[in-house]
Amino acid sequence: MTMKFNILLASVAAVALSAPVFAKDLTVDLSGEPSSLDPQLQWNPDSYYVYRNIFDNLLTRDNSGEIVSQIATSWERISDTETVFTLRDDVVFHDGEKLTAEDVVFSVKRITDPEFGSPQLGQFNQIAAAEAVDDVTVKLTTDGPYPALMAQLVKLSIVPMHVVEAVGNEAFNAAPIGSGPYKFETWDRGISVSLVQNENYWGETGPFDSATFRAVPDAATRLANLQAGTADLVVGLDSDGAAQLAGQGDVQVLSAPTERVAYLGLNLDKPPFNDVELRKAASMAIDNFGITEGLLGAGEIPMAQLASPAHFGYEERIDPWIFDPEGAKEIVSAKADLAATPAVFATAPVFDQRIVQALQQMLNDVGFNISISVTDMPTYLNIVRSAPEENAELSFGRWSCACQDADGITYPLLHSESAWSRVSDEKLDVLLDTARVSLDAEVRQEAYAEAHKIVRDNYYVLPMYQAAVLYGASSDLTFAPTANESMFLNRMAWSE
Amino acid sequence: MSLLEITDLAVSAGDLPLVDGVTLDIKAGEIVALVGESGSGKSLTALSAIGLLAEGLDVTRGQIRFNGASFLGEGAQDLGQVRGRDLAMIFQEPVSSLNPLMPIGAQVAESLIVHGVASVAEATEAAIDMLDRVGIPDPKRRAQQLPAELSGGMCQRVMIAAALISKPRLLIADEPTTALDVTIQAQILDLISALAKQDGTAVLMITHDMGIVAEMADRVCVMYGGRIVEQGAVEAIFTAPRHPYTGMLLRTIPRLDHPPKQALFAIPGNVPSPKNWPTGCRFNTRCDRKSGRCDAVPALTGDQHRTACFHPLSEA
Amino acid sequence: MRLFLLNRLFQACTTAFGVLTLVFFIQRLTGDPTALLLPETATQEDFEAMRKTLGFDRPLIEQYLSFLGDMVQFDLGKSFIQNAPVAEILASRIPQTLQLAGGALVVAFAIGLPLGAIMALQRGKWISRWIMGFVLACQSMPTFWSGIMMIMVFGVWLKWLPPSGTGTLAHLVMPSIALGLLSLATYARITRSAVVDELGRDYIRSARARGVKTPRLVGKHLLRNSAIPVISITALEVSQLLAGAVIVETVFAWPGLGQLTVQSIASRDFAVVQAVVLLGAWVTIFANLLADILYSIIDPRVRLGTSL
Amino acid sequence: MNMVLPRFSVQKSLAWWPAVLLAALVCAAVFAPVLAPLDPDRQNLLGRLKVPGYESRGVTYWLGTDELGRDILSRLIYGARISISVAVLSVLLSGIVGVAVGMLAGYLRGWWETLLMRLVDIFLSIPAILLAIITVAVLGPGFFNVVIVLTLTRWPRYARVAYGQTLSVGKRPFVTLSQAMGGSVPRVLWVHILPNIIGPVLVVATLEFGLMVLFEAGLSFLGLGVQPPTASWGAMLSTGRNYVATAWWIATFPGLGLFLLVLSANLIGDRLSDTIGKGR
Repeated sequence: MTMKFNILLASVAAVALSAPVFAKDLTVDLSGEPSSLDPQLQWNPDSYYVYRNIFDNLLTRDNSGEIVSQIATSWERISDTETVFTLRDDVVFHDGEKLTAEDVVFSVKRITDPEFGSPQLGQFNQIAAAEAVDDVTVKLTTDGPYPALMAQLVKLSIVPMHVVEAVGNEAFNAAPIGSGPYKFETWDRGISVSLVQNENYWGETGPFDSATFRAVPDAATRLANLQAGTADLVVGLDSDGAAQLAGQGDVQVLSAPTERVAYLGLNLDKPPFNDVELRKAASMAIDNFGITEGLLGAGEIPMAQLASPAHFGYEERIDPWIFDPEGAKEIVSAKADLAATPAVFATAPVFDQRIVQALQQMLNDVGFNISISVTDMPTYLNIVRSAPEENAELSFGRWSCACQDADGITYPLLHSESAWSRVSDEKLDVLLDTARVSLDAEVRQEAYAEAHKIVRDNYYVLPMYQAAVLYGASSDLTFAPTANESMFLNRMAWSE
Repeated sequence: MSLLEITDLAVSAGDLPLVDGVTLDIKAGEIVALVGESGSGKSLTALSAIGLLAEGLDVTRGQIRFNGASFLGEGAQDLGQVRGRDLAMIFQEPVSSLNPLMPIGAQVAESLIVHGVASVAEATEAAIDMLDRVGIPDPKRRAQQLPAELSGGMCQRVMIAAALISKPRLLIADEPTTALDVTIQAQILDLISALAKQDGTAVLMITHDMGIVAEMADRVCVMYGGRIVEQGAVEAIFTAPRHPYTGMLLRTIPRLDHPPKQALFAIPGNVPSPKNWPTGCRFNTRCDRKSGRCDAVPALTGDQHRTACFHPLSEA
Repeated sequence: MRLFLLNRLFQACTTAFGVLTLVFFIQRLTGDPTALLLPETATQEDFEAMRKTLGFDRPLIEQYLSFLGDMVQFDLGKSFIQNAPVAEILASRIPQTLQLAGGALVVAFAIGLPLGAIMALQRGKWISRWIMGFVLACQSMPTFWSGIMMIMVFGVWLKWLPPSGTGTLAHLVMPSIALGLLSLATYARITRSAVVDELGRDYIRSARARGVKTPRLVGKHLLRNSAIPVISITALEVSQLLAGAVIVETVFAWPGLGQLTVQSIASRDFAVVQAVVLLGAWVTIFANLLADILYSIIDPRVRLGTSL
Repeated sequence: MNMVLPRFSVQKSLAWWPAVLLAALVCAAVFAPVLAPLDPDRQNLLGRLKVPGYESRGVTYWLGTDELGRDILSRLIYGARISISVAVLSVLLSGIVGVAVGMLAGYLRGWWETLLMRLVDIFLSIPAILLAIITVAVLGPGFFNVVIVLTLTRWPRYARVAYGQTLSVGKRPFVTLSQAMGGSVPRVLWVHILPNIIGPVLVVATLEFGLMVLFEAGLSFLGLGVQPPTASWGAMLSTGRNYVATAWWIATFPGLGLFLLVLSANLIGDRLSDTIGKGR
């Protein structure tokens, strides 16, 4: 597995531990308010940007994407289904109580309890049992062999059993207590969440006395806040917005490729894309390079598979797409009637409408008949999840599983069992199932390579590029964006 | 010396003349009636005198002097200083001419307050006295009431009280009784003349009712088509009218000595609108004595009794 | 008077009931938020489990009846997106909305009323036409545009005001202006036409004949008489303000009910949407009621029973 | 005695400019295919965000290009079409529905009045954004659905005006007479009531026209407007606001267009309300 990170506009080193600490409060503008601070109740960026600073997880990923220790100092797979974790013994929660194996077990049981209703249930429900061997040892048992366990555990935060049991879920959400480098301070509903530094943290805390995460829904306003100096870090920029910051000395643009893969989803059960030739024509009509370089320009990398170098299961030998509009026209003209079937391109305002419009234009240029249909997010999600006959002919998505494993993208989008998938290919199913349960990295890699090839040859979906993420930041902030789009305060610093 | 002296007054709306060369004077203590049909320009003349012409209407010519001071043209003084103190006016519609949301006492007292003649308390006191003088029962309580709680006649009494409270030297009464019941009309007119006499106030009474003129006025001005066609002492006009129009106006008064069931006299034709005013004598479209000479404008001639007509009814 | 109030209350209740019922059902036409809540890797079973947890698997009519039952007990329910009681969420937003609406009304009143009065008093003069042009110009820009322009000019370039957020009076200035500009034109126009109407009335002429000068004329005679149309438009404007606030609050990151409305509709947070709409309906109803009561204070001629 | 006479004769010529401007904008909208120099949806990813006057391969982009390299001038001309027709259609539809409901409520009185006016209150209480999202979710997005959204949100205003006017007109003698002579409800409404209430309704309609243009822009801002790549001034402006500092021309021209359109509609409405009478 190669992990190659191009950090384009910013050259960022790891946090300089020796940097003199000059504490300044940090203000971060997010696009929305965290919907929950209970780390087991909500999984959306605006929430986890904040709560992952309050909580520690068993494992985490370093800036290069490697899975490294956090609460668990070491782990060992003792059988196909059993893994034993050894915990740090010097971790205390913000209320002073010690973090023990009981808390880890409690956290696992809580999130896997269907009654609790965690949206992350699907990420952890393969864990059949958790038991505390002693105060610093936990044993997890999975239903079967589960290669993605470590990747998933990166997302499991440890909550204090004694607090949750005492105050209940609702009160815990309103005033969460964790063991992380920052303590929860206040939550002004709809406005902001404030954290303060945890002086007793066992590890590096980062330089901030306090940090405030604000909800600023309008991208133009976030940009203005950064320019006016009322925000130090803002999310959700695109390259055109970032261009506005150019030439301004006190701000910088940070960017990194993410584990999101952008793709064009096709409805394989309805004309025109039930025809493999026309799917091929569509792939030839799309100028992937033009989109990543001409339009996006933030370091996106064209992809011809549903994985990126940030994922386990990325296959280097998949042929890139060939941009050949003339060839596409030829194919289309041979099936002009079929190609001209009116097709709906479903999308939502959160997606980059420039890309959607560019794709529509490219496809219509070679003879398709595509119209865009923008609806709000839930409606869009319902459309793309519906049965093939009601589904839209086309959709554009940027998929992330936050697990940096091909399983997280390929299974939902390609396996016939999945609600999101429009593909039904037995061979593909077998490959994906094999890769899902095998503990042998080589077997898995091979299965994915084969799967990517099948998808590429049949044009089941049209992967487009590995998406990049852009942040605007005050120029004295040191921050290395990562592929999993986390925002760890203790990995940031103020530069001189 | 004249109290109010209007010389060659012209009022226009844009380029449309509405009042054309009116000359008029009123002496202290005198009651002058300004008579004419609707549209003859009598109200405009009065409104010019008090400086309250509606928006879009302008005095285009002439001179107005009140109490010796000029109010038009260069070196004109501010009418606002005089208005409500030495010069007061009452209007046709007593109910709507009162502020519906202000107690009547406050409205009566207002002119004393705005001219700084009296403090609010003194003015209120004076207003109650004045309401009593104009015959409003229980004035103290009534002063607190709103116009809507009073009858039309009562409202006109309030208007009179408001106009006369500052003992003005001239009161302009613009058809003060047209909107009222016949029984009340006489009371109001009596009230005006009585109060005017008591305080020595001159009155310019605007009306189209020759009966009222006969009853009240010392002198009469008859207007037609924006001009004065005849003016003189009330006896002279009534006994020997000279202008055919005055003659016709007098014939419109119903008389008891006429045989019953005889049709009332009406002046033939309609008042022409200012857009269609004829050249020359403006009455020439309706006049039974019209000749070729009437295409020229007749001058207002005579000494005490003046007429503008080439073919007067009776010579001086 | 009591009968009038009772009648009004009954009307308000039926309206609120109608609004709630309509909102309850049309919202559910658009599907539920399960897909939003679950991560992208969720399976069909996860969906079913989530729907069950949230109660969406029950028949619609059953959901409606239990919802009505809660409403009768003044239980606004719980937001399943924010994991907090709806009453608590509303309580945090209402003060913010009041500030913004108040600020906008102050802007609209403080600028709109005098401009309207000047336009009426100076009718036909050049100044009146310039003011009218200005007033209409204020109303001719979408707020998302005027908002970002203000942010760029006063927040970024001049750095006079914070570009967005809440907390201080300085934060309130730009959103209030952005929102107030829309109503400003309405107020200026209504005031102008009301004052023009009043100026043409006989009592103004007789007041002038009494020697009353313009300042007193406006203060003592015109204002009160012109107030009634202004008040009735304010009652209507209040609900307009709530609606207009949607975009202003989004642009200025102002955490009021407008933003909450958009967010909760967009996330199908049914309980919050229902509560916000219900609140809006009551605000509208009470604004109208308040306007009626104000009339009777301003104009004693209006007897409540007859103003219906 | 005061004559009502024409005033402002000096400014008579000036008074016409809103109408002339509006007519010009409508013409631009109608003749868009003839006037627009280029295809408004033609993208050119290599010619993105170019300044006004930019030339490429013998084509001049007089007002520059947008974020996808499309010709702003052509989009502006085609955008007039959408903005104006959305506004016209929604004013017409909401006017018709609102006036019908208002007249019926004001004329029939009794239960109908209660029922219809409650319905008006209910619709006034539902946030426009909710109606917008629901309409899009149920019917799908698109030009006509924008019109439907605007109609659903705005008809109660006409209903209120029509209702109030009908109440006062309904008491007038000629209506009573017509009723006494057995005129049917539609006939009385159509022949006697409608002509007498149409003045204030027209005033409201002109003012609403300006509002509709802005509302369409607002819907575009929230991503619920006409569908891309179709140009509307509102959509252009809401995209362009993200480029104020880097490509001012994207937002400036549609913004100016929107401003002039709304301004002239408002000025006309204002003039109308001066002549016809008061309208809210």
